[in-house]
Order: sequence, then structure tokens, then C-alpha cells
Amino acid sequence: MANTEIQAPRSGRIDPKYNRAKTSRGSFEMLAWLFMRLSGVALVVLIFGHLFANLMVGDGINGLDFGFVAGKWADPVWQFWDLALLWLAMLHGTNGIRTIINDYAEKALTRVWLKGILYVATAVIIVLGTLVIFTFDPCLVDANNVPLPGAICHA
Amino acid sequence: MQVHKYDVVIVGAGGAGMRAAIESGQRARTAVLTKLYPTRSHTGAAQGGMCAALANVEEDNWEWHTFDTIKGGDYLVDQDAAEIMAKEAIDAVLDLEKMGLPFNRTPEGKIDQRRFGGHTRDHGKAAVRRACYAADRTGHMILQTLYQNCVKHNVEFYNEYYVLDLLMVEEDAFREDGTAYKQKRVAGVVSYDLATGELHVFQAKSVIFASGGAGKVFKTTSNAHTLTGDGMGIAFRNGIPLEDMEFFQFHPTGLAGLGILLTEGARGEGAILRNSEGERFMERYAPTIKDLAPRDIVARAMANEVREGRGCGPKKDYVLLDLTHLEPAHIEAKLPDITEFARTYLGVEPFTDPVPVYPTAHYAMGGIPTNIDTQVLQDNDTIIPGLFAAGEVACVSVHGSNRLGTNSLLDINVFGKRAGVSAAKYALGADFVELPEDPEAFTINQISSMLTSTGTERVAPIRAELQEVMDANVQVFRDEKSLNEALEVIEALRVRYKNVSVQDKGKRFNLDLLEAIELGFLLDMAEVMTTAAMHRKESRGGHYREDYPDRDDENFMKHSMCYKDDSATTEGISGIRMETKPVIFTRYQPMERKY
Amino acid sequence: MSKTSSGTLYRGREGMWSWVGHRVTGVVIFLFLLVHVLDTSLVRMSPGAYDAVIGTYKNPLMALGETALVAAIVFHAFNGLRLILVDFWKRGPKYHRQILWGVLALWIITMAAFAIRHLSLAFGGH
Amino acid sequence: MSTELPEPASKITLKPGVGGGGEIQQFNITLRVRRYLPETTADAYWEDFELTMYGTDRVLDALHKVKWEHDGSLSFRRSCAHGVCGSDAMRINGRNRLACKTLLKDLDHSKPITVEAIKGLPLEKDLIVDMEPFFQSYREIMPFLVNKDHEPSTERYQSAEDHAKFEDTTKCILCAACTSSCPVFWTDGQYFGPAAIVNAHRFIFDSRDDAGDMRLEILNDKEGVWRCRTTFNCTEACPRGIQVTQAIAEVKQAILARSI
Ligand SMILES: Cc1cc2nc3c(=O)[nH]c(=O)nc-3n(C[C@H](O)[C@H](O)[C@H](O)COP(=O)(O)OP(=O)(O)OC[C@H]3O[C@@H](n4cnc5c(N)ncnc54)[C@H](O)[C@@H]3O)c2cc1C
Ligand code: HEM
Ligand code: SF4
Ligand code: F3S
Ligand code: FES
Repeated sequence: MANTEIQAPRSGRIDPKYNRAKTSRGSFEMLAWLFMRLSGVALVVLIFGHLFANLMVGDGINGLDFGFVAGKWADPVWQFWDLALLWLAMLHGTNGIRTIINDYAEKALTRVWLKGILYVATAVIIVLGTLVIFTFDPCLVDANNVPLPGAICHA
Repeated sequence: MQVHKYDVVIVGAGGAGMRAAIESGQRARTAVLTKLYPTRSHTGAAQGGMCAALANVEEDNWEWHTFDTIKGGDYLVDQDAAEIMAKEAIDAVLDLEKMGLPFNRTPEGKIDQRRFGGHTRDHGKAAVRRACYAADRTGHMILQTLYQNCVKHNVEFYNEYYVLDLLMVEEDAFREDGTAYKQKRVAGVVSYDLATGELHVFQAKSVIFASGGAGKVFKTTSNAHTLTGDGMGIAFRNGIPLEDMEFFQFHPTGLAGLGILLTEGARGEGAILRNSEGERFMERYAPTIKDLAPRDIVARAMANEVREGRGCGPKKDYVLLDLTHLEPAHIEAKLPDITEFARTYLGVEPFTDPVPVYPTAHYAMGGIPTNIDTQVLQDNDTIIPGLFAAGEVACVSVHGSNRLGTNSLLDINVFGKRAGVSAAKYALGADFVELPEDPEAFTINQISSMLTSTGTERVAPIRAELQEVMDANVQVFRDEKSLNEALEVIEALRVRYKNVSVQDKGKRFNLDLLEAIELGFLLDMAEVMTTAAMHRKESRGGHYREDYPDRDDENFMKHSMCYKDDSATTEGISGIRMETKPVIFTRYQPMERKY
Repeated sequence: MSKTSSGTLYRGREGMWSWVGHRVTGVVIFLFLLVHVLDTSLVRMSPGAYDAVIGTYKNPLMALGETALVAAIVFHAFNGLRLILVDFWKRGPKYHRQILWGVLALWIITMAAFAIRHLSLAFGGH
Repeated sequence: MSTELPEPASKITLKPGVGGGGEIQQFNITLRVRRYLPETTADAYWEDFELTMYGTDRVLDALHKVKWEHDGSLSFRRSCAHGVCGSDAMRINGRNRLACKTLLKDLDHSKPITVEAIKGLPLEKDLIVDMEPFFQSYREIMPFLVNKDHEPSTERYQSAEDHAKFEDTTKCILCAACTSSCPVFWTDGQYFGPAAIVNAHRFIFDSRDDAGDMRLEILNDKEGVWRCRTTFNCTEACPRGIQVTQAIAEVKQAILARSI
């Protein structure tokens, strides 16, 4: 008679081969979730305003050009509008993509990589976009301080 | 094969098994072996309620409850056990409430109670509200609550482990009067792991059987496919007697043709039975409490209406349960599940149309004999040290010849708890019994012969024929002829069973194999029930002999004890020996049973 | 994790398909946003470069693409509001399906208005 | 409830044809079962069975017919056969249902009826999956009443309104139809899943319980309620009609309310 006494389980099958990967307490996921809803509401206003101003009024898309942008950003309200839009949309979108990566990337390593790429891309875009909005100068000049064609310079 | 060692091993994780596990798990090293995930156990199907004389809504006391239980069981109840059950009922309900069971509440926030068949005030004066309930899913709540508490107490479950054999040894011993006898002692159990097909031997100081009923010997039954009398069968094959097996309860209101139960709670809430003429026929059979008469009486009344041509439907083979005069909101609040059953399975809208019902095989009053401490008896009074039984598999005899509704959920809680306490106590003061040589040999042999058999018989047709004949011949009305016919068929099926083979030859999840093994238990139980029914030449409670329509206290006021004995023959059946055991009386003398 | 059941596609209902839509549109918008910030950054480089890139947005074929993009945004936006209702309004989960029909109706109306204006501009030209 | 009802009439006239009846319908179906026999074949495959079935038969009856008359190796779990034990959740025509609660007459017979194991849990054989990960999540949310007060000698009182707050989620039979219908659960199996949340809800909103905070803390995990994307598959799948998504929303709000 075999006398292999085995350690009994506390509950469940003999060998609970499954265990949740380490749990994380703390409220990051809650805040992220909340942020998605709050930013969502704000984005509705921001995006619809953006689309309306750019595509609906005046000549619509045909009116879009350097001058149009310059005109808009001359107004600090639009500057702020686009800045908020940029930040919120990027953070909202990034968090959304993060969720999706978490869902579908099967290996831990793939997850890390994909998220790394995502965060770098996000950081680059946000920084770039912010700089563009804040440092925008309608009077673009070349190396010799000559206004570029199309630039709008007031004396 | 693996060997495990535990102080206490519990077979079955229904209400009785888990109630025991909660007690013994806190006192001794306990394992629960169950062929189903615990929450799949059939206790979860119980609907109506669990009674206790809490007197939350009207005057009541546990003595009335005791009396009702004894009278309901047609005086074949061991009265000491009934007293204990009725008295401990109150704590049993309160225990469950404290464990978290979400009972329905009275306006003051106490546990609400409702009427149930056979439960009366002051020894039969009028129906009383005694059943504590959680809508019509009381059993579900009990099962969930007990499982939750097992999780809380870290009870060790071996899920989908089928217990197939009980390991016992016999020792020479002497009675007080000096006569020699063989004392059985329990050493452990053999189980089969469904997932892997491996055998596991569990060595244990105490073993508790809590494996539930055997309703699948009948075709029309409220019982689950998995209630195949395994525990009773294993005990019987190991020489332990079975008590009062002729008493099987047929619940009046099963969905016609399907057997799915509609709780008596429906009648407790005011539903009534009608025949094809629209008559409330129970007025004729039980003038005082009418539709709330005990189940045996109502079931026979229904069968009688049908026999006399007042059945409904194209085949005139059922009667109607009428809820249409009740407030829909009230039904929805109190009986949501059963109204859904009527809708789902029969397409009947119970708010506007009466529901077709017919008696359905429901509950085994008999089982493994135990004393009030749930210790199993190897004869009328010798206990088997370390072996316990509780729940439907057992017969402490609180139900006698007919169980009152709500008394079984009570039984499993009261005696489940007692079993857990006693088993742990025994285990803490005892040593392991040496396992017999090759403990698993019998089971290995049984399994491999089924797997390698070249026989041509299949499990399903044998089982179907068995169930047909039991429904036709051993149901609410029985007589010598019908029982004889049944026995003949059973014997023929037993012969065919020897030649059975299974198609699935694998090791993983071989349910084909297990159905074949279960069929063996069913055949045994059918044979025992029918032989015992043949032997009891009187009518009492759930057992009604048309050839002996009266109760015969002189000759039959005693429990029947059915032994497997290869050298004996009873009623022409070899291998079975029938004996009797006296009924324990304390204060209630038998009276005529009228409602 | 060992293998799980493969087999047919799960036949989810409105809730599941709206979620698929929400997810897909979310990703599409995000990808566009990356590009859009990059092209807008050209305003820091030179008006000509910016106008050239913006010019490509103005051809009729792109107009269809833009309409699709706006359709994605509008769906995502309205459905996002629906999700917020489901999350915060007590009866949201109960009426989520009705709200979805509302979202789709609003979406169609909005898109019809937008498409008429935008496509007529794009195709009508100057 | 203690309203006394008036005695119902001793005799009434029944509407003609009352109580159903009539000829029992009979029909032919093709049952297309996703088979997986790990001991004989490496991969899952489809197998068709042509069956003649009757009016009140359920998918479970069809499976039994196959097992009992055609192929004994077909494996599936079942017990109660009327939707209360939770053994037989499976994917029927692409959706999670209980086989014992799905009447064949309600399905389209012109096409094969497909039956597959539920998704997202390790497949063991035919329609049987390993339920252990599912129960593991259940056990993690502390599914039991915790009350730190002194034990009263009678029951703990609870008003009917307090009882109503969590009654819906007490109906759960742990069948896993919800969890295994959840697209988030399918992805990596790490999400606690709707069933665990439902059972946490049952205690969080029980006025007698004192451990709600701990459960909220557990579900505030990265694999907790925030992974729910409100796809409602769980609610559609629940054979007990539990408003699962609603329950999840209530838990989310409780966590928010507690943190803010
Ligand atoms: C539809 C229905 C409604 C009912 N309504 C009521 C009611 O309202 N009130 C009332 O008081 N009573 C009611 N009853 C009766 C009552 O529910 C049962 O008698 C009681 O629940 C039995 O409990 P148990 O623990 O003994 O067995 P069960 O709950 O049946 O559990 C049996 C356990 O044993 C295990 N098991 C069986 N065989 C083996 C084996 N070979 N190896 C390992 N494990 C095994 C099973 O896995 C299971 O866990 C009802 C019964 C039915 C069928
Ligand atoms: C217009 C207003 C918007 C609203 C109201 C909105 C709303 C939401 C909400 C509520 C969610 C969460 C969904 C969930 O948790 O199930 C979400 C997810 C998401 N959003 Fe938005 N959003 C908007 C704009 C955007 C924009 C501009 C982007 C792209 C940059 C974006 C990309 C995403 C992504 C990728 C997800 C994740 C999808 C998922 O997990 O399934 N959204 N959105
Ligand atoms: S919530 Fe519903 S679907 Fe989910 S496990 Fe419970 S009963 Fe099954
Ligand atoms: S299906 Fe899953 S995503 Fe949420 S609503 Fe149900 S848990
Ligand atoms: S067999 Fe019990 S739920 Fe289907």
C-alpha cells in the first residue's frame, strides 16, 4: 500500500494551481476610472467646441489654414481651450489604451514594452503640443529673421 | 492511490454535511468529501421553509411542534428525537440567522413565519405560522449560508470526490449479558477523484455520512439527478441496516409530468387544489386544515381524484394548484421562484391560470439508523464507534412514516450540528483504526470490471425501466400485487446490471462510469424499499397498502430494519433480512390521525 | 493559464457591441490625435508646411475620412455619456439599452447635420 | 405578513382548456456539441447529433439523450435539472445559459443548436471546465457575515427595507454564467468577475455586516470593480435574473463614496 501522505488543501482542489497575480491596493484604478468619466464630460464640450469652430462655422474645413490658427490662438480663451483639449484628450486616450493593453497583452513583458512605448509617445505629444500652443508666434521668421511666407507679422 | 489522514471525514456537503463541518472543523482536523461542488447540493432546491416555534408572529411553543411532528409521522416517530429537534429548532434558526441567513422579516424586523402543512396550534386546533423562510428559496439560502461559513472557517473540501466505499473492521466483543458479537469499527472511506480518476483513501477516526436522499429510484421526482442513495447503499453493502425504508414521501405539488417541486409554502400562502370540476376537493379529505393537511394525505387525495376520473388535462392525469385568487404582488414577493418554474417549464401564467400538479417522489423518511447523537447503529442498539450519519441519508426517526414540510431543513441543521460536535468529540479521544489490507481493492475491482466489461447492457435503459416500475407500482398506492411485480422487475434488472458496460473508458471526468455505479445503488435501494413495503402489511403515513388500508398498531407500531444478509430470504428476495426495532415513546400515545 | 474553450463568437447583445464600438472608436481617435498634434505642430515650423499638410485634409476623399472620424468621435462621445449615466444614475443600468437607442438616434441626427455641411463644403469647393 | 385572506370558493367553474394540455409537440433537432476529449484528441471539435425531442424538453434533456443513447463519453455537469444548483452553465447558441432552463421549443430548430463550454475557464473535457479559479475569486471577497457586536440572544433585527437592499444578490447560485460571459474576464482571467462582486455586494449592503469596508478595499484592486466595462453580458446571462451590472455599479459607488 502506497503511503504517500499529502498535505491537504485548506480549501478547493488539492493543488490550487491558480492564484491571482499580486494584488495592488491603493486607489490608482479608481482615480483613473473617475478621471475617465470627468475628462469625458469635459471633452464633450471641448471637442464639440473645437469641431464646431473649425469645421462648421465660416468656411468650415476650407477655411483652415495658418492664418486661421493664428487668428484663434491670438485669443487666450482658444489657447486655453486647445491646451485643455490636448491634455485631457491625451491623458484620457492614454489611459484608455493602457486599459486595452492590460486587457490583451498576455505576457508581462509585452505589457511593459507596450505601455513604455505608449507613455513615451504620450509624453512627447503632450510636451510638443504644449510648447506649440505656448510658444506659438504668428510671425515666423527664418534664420535671417525674415518672415516666412504666410507668416503674420504686425510691425 | 493516495492516503490521507483526518480526524473527521464528512461524506457530503449538503446542509447536513456543511452544518457538521462548521462544528467539527473548529474542533478537529476535518475534511469534507463531496461528489458535487458544495453549493450544488440539493439542499439548495428546498423552497418553503424551516420551522421552529419562535412565536414571532403568533403564539407557539416547541411542545406543539413536537406533537405535530409525531402526529404527522403517524406515531412511528422516536419521541425523544422529535423533542430534541423541536426544542433545538429555535437555536438552529437563530444560529443560521447569526451566520447571516437573510430571512424574510416581520414589520418589526424579526424573522417572519408562515404556515405549512401539518403544523398546528395547540395539538391540531388550527394551522400555525411556524415556518421561517426566505421567499421560496429557503434551502438555497441555507446552503449558501452554510457554505459561506465553511469558507469563513477554512473547512477543507475535496470537491468532486465520490465516496464509493466505507472501510470498517470487525472485532470480537461481548455484550453486558456475556453474549459474543462482532463489533464494527470505522477506519475510513475510499473515494474516487472525478477529475483524475484516481482513488484516494481517507483514514479517519470519525466518519459522518451526510450524502442525502435516493429520490432517483423514481421517475417523477423533485430530487436531483445526483440523489442516487449512495450513502445508504454503501452502508447497506457494509452490513449496516437501513431503517424504515418503505416510507417515501410523495410531495403533492410537483409540476405535472416533470416532478419539479412547487413548495407547500404556496398553499401556506393561500393557494388551493382543485379538480377538473373546479372543486376544492381537500375539503372532503381534511375538513379542518384542508389544503394544509400533511403531505401523505394530500398526495393520496390527489391520486384518488385522478383515479376517480376528476383529473384534468387531455389524459386526466393531474389536478390544479390555484393561486389566481391571490394578490399577484403578494405571490411575487413570497413565491417568485416557483411562479417562474410554472412559466418556464409549463408555460402557465400562475397569476391568471391554475398550475397542473401531481405528486412527485420527494423525500426518504428512512435511512441509516442513528441515535439522537447521530451515532450509527449496527443493530437495534449497538453503536458503531466513530460512525455518524445526519440529514436525509439518516434515520434518527424524527419523521416516522411521514415527514412534515420544513422539518427536513430543520433535521439537517439540528442533527448536522450534533453530528459535527459528536464526531469531533469522539475523534479527539480516539485512535485511528488500522486500515484493512488493500482497502481500495473492492473499489478498484468494481471500477475495472465496469471499464473492461464486454457486456451489452447499457445504464440508461436499466435505470429508466427501474424508475418506471417504481413510479407505477411503489408510489402513493401500493398492494401486494404491485409490489410483487416491482420486485420481479427489479430482480430482472439486477441480473442485467451485472452485464452492464460503460462507453467512456477514460480516467478524466468519467461520469459514464459513475452513473453506472450509481445505478447499482439505485437498484439496491429500490429493492430494499419494495421489500420493506411488502413486509409492512398496514397503512401508515407515506406507506399506503390498499390491501391493508388501516393502521395496525398492534403488529406494526415498530420500525423496520433491513439488513443485507446473504443467508436470508425475505418476501422471496434472497440476501435481505427484515427485523424490527421498537419505537421510543415519551409522552404522546398513538391516536387516530385526523385533520 | 491552460487552454480555455474556443469555438464560436460570443453572441453578446447591445451592451457588448456598444462596448466594442466604444473601444474601437477610442483607439481610432487616439491614433488620429497623435497625428493631429504632430501636423498641427507644423505651425511652429512654417506656415507653408502647415498649409500644405492641412491642404491634404481638404480633398474630397479625405472629407469622407474626416466624416468617419467625426462619426467615431461623436459615437464615442455620446456613448461615453451613456456610460457615465449607467455608472452614476440610479436607473442607468436598467435603462442602458434605451439610452443606447437614444445615443444612436442622436448620433444619426448629429452626423446627418455634420455630413451635409461638411461634405457639401468639401465637394462643393470654392 | 399577516393579512387574513377570505376563504376561497369551494367550487368554481374552470375556463375551458385550463391548465395547458393538448398534444405534446414533437420535433427534430440537430445538436452541435463542442467536444473535447483530452485523452484521445488534442483539439476540440464539433460533433452533430440528430435527435427527436418533445415539447417540454430542455437542452439538458437533449444532452442526456446523447449521453444515454448515443455516446456515453459526452461529459457535462448537472444535478438539480431545474435551475437552482448552478451546475450546467454552458454556451448555447453562443450565449451563456443553464442547459436545464433552456427549453428546446424556444430555440430555432432550422439551424443546429450549438452547445459549448463556458469561456475563460480552463477546459477539462467536453462541457466541463475547471471551476477553481472562479471559486477562488469568490473566496477572496470574504463571502460571509462578519459581525463584531455582542451576539444577541435572539435574532438580529433587520427592517424589510434593509433586507430589500441586498435581496437581489442573495439569489446567486454561483453558476459562473456571468463571469464566463464577461469580455474582460476572457482576456486574462485575472479580473475578479461579476459573480465575486455580486457576492460581495450581498454582504456589503447587509445591515448586519461589519466588514463592508474590507470588501470594498479588496474590490478596489487593479483586478477589481474598475475593470468592469459595463458590457452587460453578465446581466443578460444570469439565470437568476440578478441585476448584476447594477450591483457592480452600486459597489463602485460605495467605494467612491468611501474614498471621497
Ligand atoms: C425540491 C425540494 C424542496 C424541498 N423543500 C423543503 C422545505 O421547504 N423544507 C424542508 O424542510 N425540506 C425540504 N426539502 C427536503 C430537504 O431539502 C432535504 O431533505 C435536505 O436538504 C437534505 O439535505 P442533506 O444535507 O441530507 O443532503 P443534500 O443536500 O442532498 O446533500 C447531499 C450531499 O452529499 C453528497 N454526496 C452524495 N453522494 C455522495 C458520494 N457518493 N460521495 C460523496 N459525496 C456524496 C452530495 O455531493 C451532496 O453534497 C426539499 C427537498 C426537495 C428535493
Ligand atoms: C468626446 C468625449 C469623450 C467622452 C465622453 C469619452 C468617454 C469615455 C468614457 C466614459 C470611457 C470609459 C469607458 C469605460 O470605462 O468603459 C472612455 C474610454 C476611452 N476613451 Fe473616451 N471619451 C471621449 C473622448 C475620447 C477621446 C478624444 C479619445 C482619444 C484620444 C478617447 C479614447 C478613449 C479610449 C481609448 C478609451 C478606452 C476604451 C476602453 O477601455 O474600452 N476618448 N471614453
Ligand atoms: S450572478 Fe447570476 S450568473 Fe453570476 S454566478 Fe450568480 S447566478 Fe450565476
Ligand atoms: S460582463 Fe463584465 S464588463 Fe462588467 S457589466 Fe458584466 S462585469
Ligand atoms: S442542473 Fe442545476 S442548475 Fe441546471
